[in-house]
Amino acid sequence: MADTRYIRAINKALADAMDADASVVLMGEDIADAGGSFKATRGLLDRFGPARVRDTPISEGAIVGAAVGAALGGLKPVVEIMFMDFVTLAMDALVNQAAKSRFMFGGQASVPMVVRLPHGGGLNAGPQHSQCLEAWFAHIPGLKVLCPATVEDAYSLLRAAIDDPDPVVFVENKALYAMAGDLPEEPARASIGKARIARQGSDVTLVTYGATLFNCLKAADALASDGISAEVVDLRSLQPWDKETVLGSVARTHRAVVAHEAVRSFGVGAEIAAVIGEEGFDDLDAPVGRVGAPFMPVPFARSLESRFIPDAAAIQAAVVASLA
Amino acid sequence: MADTRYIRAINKALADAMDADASVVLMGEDIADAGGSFKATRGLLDRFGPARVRDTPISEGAIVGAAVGAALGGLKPVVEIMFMDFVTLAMDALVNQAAKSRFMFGGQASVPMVVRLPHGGGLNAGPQHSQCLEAWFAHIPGLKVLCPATVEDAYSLLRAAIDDPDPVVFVENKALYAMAGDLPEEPARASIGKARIARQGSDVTLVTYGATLFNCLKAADALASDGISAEVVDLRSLQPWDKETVLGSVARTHRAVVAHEAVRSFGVGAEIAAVIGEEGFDDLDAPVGRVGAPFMPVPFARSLESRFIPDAAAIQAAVVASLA
Amino acid sequence: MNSRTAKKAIGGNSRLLDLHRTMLLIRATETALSKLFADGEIPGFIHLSLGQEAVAAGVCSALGPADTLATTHRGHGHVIARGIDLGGFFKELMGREGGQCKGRSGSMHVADMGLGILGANGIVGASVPLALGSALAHQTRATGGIAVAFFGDGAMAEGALHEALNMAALWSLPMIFVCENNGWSEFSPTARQFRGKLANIAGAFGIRHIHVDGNDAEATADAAREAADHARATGPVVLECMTTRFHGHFEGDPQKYRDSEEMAAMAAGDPVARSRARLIELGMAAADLDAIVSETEARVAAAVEASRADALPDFDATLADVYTPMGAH
Amino acid sequence: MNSRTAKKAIGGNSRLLDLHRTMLLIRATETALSKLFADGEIPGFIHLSLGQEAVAAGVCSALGPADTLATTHRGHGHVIARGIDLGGFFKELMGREGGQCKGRSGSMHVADMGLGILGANGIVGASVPLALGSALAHQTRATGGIAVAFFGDGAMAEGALHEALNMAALWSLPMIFVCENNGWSEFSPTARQFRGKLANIAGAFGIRHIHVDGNDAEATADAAREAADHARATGPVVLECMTTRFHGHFEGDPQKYRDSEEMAAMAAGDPVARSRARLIELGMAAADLDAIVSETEARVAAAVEASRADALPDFDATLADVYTPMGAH
Ligand SMILES: Cc1ncc(C[n+]2csc(CCOP(=O)(O)OP(=O)(O)O)c2C)c(N)n1
Ligand SMILES: Cc1ncc(C[n+]2csc(CCOP(=O)(O)OP(=O)(O)O)c2C)c(N)n1
Ligand SMILES: [Mg+2]
Ligand SMILES: [Mg+2]
Repeated sequence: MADTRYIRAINKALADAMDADASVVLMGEDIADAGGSFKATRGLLDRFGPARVRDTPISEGAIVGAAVGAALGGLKPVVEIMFMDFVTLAMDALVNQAAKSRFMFGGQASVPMVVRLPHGGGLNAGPQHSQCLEAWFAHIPGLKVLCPATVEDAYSLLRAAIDDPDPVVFVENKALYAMAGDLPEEPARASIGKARIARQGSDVTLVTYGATLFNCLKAADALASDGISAEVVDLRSLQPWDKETVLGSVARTHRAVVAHEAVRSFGVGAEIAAVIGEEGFDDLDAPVGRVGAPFMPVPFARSLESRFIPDAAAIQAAVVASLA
Repeated sequence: MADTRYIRAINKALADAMDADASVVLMGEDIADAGGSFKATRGLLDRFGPARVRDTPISEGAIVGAAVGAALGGLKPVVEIMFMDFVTLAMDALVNQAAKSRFMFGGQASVPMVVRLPHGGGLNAGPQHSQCLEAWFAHIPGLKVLCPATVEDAYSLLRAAIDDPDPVVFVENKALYAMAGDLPEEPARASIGKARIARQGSDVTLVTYGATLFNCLKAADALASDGISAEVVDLRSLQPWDKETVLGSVARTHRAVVAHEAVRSFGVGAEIAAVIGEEGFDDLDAPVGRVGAPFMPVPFARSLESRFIPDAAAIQAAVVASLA
Repeated sequence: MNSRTAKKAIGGNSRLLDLHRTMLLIRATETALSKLFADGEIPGFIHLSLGQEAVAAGVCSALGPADTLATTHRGHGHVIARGIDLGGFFKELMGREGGQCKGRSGSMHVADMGLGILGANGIVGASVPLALGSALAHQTRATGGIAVAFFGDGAMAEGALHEALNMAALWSLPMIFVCENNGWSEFSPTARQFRGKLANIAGAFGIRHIHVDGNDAEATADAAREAADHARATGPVVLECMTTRFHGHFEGDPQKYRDSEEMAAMAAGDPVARSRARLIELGMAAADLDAIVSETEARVAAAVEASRADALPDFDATLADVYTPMGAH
Repeated sequence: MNSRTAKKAIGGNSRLLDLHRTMLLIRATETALSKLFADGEIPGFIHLSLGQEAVAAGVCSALGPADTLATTHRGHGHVIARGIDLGGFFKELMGREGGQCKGRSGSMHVADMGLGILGANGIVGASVPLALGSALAHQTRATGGIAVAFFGDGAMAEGALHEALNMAALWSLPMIFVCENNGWSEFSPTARQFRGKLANIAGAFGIRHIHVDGNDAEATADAAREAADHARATGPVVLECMTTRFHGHFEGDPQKYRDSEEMAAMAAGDPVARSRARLIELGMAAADLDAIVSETEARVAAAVEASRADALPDFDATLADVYTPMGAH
């Protein structure tokens, strides 16, 4: 299916997972009748009924807590939190309950659940509807964290997340929902923890994930016309993340820039850069550059938000700096 | 006052701040009559009365949310969250409200409040009472994050936090509460964002904060007897953090190890290491080492927890590796 | 007709005329916003309170200068009724430098500290603990003020409300919990999301509950006065205002989920039409009321024009203002 | 005396004897824990339910094998009444390899999936959404089971409870909300922290509320049976058990905040003494009851000895088990 939209890939992954496994259930605010705020669950109520596609009250904490109990009880809940910013109300359930139950219980049980978290700006949705908080979850032992950029990955990683026995935080960039791409008839099953080399290159490694992948590819195009060959690694999975692929690339290019939409300081890129600096020290001909949002809440005005979100030019500049 | 306990320094800072400024109020569970679970507020109810030292219900979310409203209304609330793990219930209030209000409101108002969060293990308190989650807050524009290690800093940084016009996350390591140290009659006013060189050295820079400072000092002692001179930098403030002092030290030693009790992956140390690798690239003779807890929830059993918390030997080993 | 003549005409019921004027201002503002949004002049998304004007006008009519309020994603009416500068309001929603919040917040976070407006809020339920804290500050500092938490019926499902009801009761805080009950949470009837009865929940905490037709401006103003008196003298009170949301959850929402019957019934309950009819009944001339509408619309149009002409916010200044500048305190 | 003779002696009231035995086991276990803790043999902190045994015994007596429960920091009684292996329990609290949770969890997270125990919990209020989800699983998978959420009176202040009450009512979930009301939240009377009345809060959601003397094992068992029947047939129900906490909030808490009157009154209400007296009234010989105590204490002592002898958990194996091992599912 060429020209499948990202949101449609999510929708299809949910539908196919529900078809394949009767224990998969969906929960979230306005996901049933209304098909979700971003229409990720459109049509699923009709197909699977209200017991498996469940509209919830506006109670994020109890929803995610209930998902943990349901997962321990033999269901595989997939929860939609409308905006990632609202997961602030469900942190106990995710971090103290979901992430730790298997460990705390001595391995007696797994907690197969997925929490879908739309993140990112570009919609002028303002400071409480645009944040990228994935670094929080990557820091929590017991959680897995995925962030697909492409339409195919949106599908295959969501299937992988639902199949996974452990709790998965599944991060989708809202600005990608309308993006169309290729979704093969039989998409490959994705392995959690495997990055993808989205573009091969030899002068510098761009490490990225989510919507920023496309800015990296744009930057790589622009750099190519200046004779700079950038390799682009799409992490896809942030916890665990694919050190081997990243370090392997850096071993060839000797330079790296890590780029994401989240705030730069203490973001996911810090860990990636630290590991490259540590384990790839002898390979590096230049400091690892980092591109991320500046240290401010996501501003509302178009003119502000467009400067806030790291663009291709910023990535290009970081590459140029690393080659200087 | 030589031999003042850490918890007593906290207590005195609260008392002195309340004396100095009538708008300072304390809120938390069992902080009034009972003087707090760790006795940080002992005696303050008698001294300042129930309107300023307020026992709250077990409602972390509403308590911190109310602190934001109170701060906007002219008070300076200092909230005690009994264990840092419970702040998972107050993340919206801290991250979406406290951190962003000044910014969102166009600078019309500041939010002068402090949230005290006891973190860390060593008490065999198990997976939900021992976490070090400070990296989350350091990632949030609008918050300041402090973590004093010494008795004097516990006092002066808490005073600085309460005086600060912006929301401060104040992290105390529970294992330090009983530690005695020197508290000068007139403690110096601390500046938020300034590190302290806790021990001078020339071969390697150990960057740390909180209780791990003492393991770094121990490691430095042990290293000294092997002829290795380690400089120890106590960050004290994690957001903002003192890049200049850290980079200045690395420029002299050419080697760095960052150590903390929090889980290593995606921890505070990642940002520090990334920045050293970026801005101190030419100064470095070896990769920046990182020491932190392994990627698992804090285990309960003594035998497990003692291996979980990074000790002086682990720090020493990282230094030795960096000198190899 | 000047306002003195108007007041005379309605036999001294100047309060209703004031309420009506406030509602007209909200109506004109949001009608203009609806158009601006459709035209792409407003970024992001906006939630209009068209149909709910009487709640805003009525509740805010009971507040004094020391009082504070915190509101929701659907907060335009409240901040307008509280007297926010119309220019600053439009500039904010249009992302301009001169916006009340310098273009950083947009519709969902408009605030005016000078008027005691602790912000609209993007988080359902979050207004309640904020107002609780504000009430605590009023009580502790003995300002004589009260705090108002506006929240929607959907927000009743958030734990924050229940935590706050308990704390307000426990501490006898000077606070009004205003539930703006429009029957809808986004695209679903709240009845399908919330099984509790607010009157009984309040009662379980020993908190007085006042129920009012929130499309009747005078009744709402009376109830709000009663609630405010209670809050000031005694402690917390819940004021539940039954009202109707005319537009979709956000602008652009076609509301296919609402049946034609409900849509038709809306017009009958229109709070603005009702206060207009009542004023005419009291002797005011339709032409005079029309003139107020025209004046109001002109005011709004001027504010829109000024917003269009305003500069865009400066990025570097914005970045420099995340924390309180040194020396500012 | 063997149990057949004992049952005969009490005229067929074997249920009370079973409850009594369960309570004795909890009592003996926690009495041993108290001593072990004082002796430094138990790391961390522990919250004992001495004085609350009848709630555990009574509620769990009403549960079938498919049923599930989630409990609190004060959950020893519940897991023992549910039948947790005593050896695994002690080994867990003593941080041993053979612990029910391999020494990773300690007192606050003891779990046994085989018995439907979704864990004690270190987070006040967190048991409630967990049980809610478990009830949802029962309903969706038509297991015929019900879920029980144990929570303390202090937990009523957490929003989680109120969110869950609504959802349980909305979805008619097969669930019992068991409030173990001992009057205390840590070091403060709950009356100073919570102004709501649980009966009325439940009522506001249309949820049935059953009130029982939680120090009367038979009454609690009866009420729990009624609640379980209701949960299975109809939907959620709140069971509020009034009880007494004998020891401090945690072991080592000297309870200076409790007056001597209250402390003195405790003995009179002792649920174990009450069931013993009742059994004697029914004709059982004190000596026979003493024999059960001795047997129980011997069982506990043996479990403690076995725990002491058990190995310490392996760190690397623990680290390798944070996620489900590949191929395990
Ligand atoms: C914590 C949180 N959850 C969900 C949302 C998304 N959301 C915005 S408005 C809304 C419905 C609110 O309904 P109600 O409280 O009745 O207010 P109304 O829109 O009717 O004014 C929802 C679910 C949000 N903004 N915040
Ligand atoms: C979220 C959270 N807040 C605070 C605590 C600390 N704490 C542990 S038990 C307790 C009191 C609980 O009282 P109650 O629910 O009545 O249970 P009881 O101890 O009486 O059994 C508190 C405040 C906690 N564990 N979790
Ligand atoms: Mg509504
Ligand atoms: Mg209690």
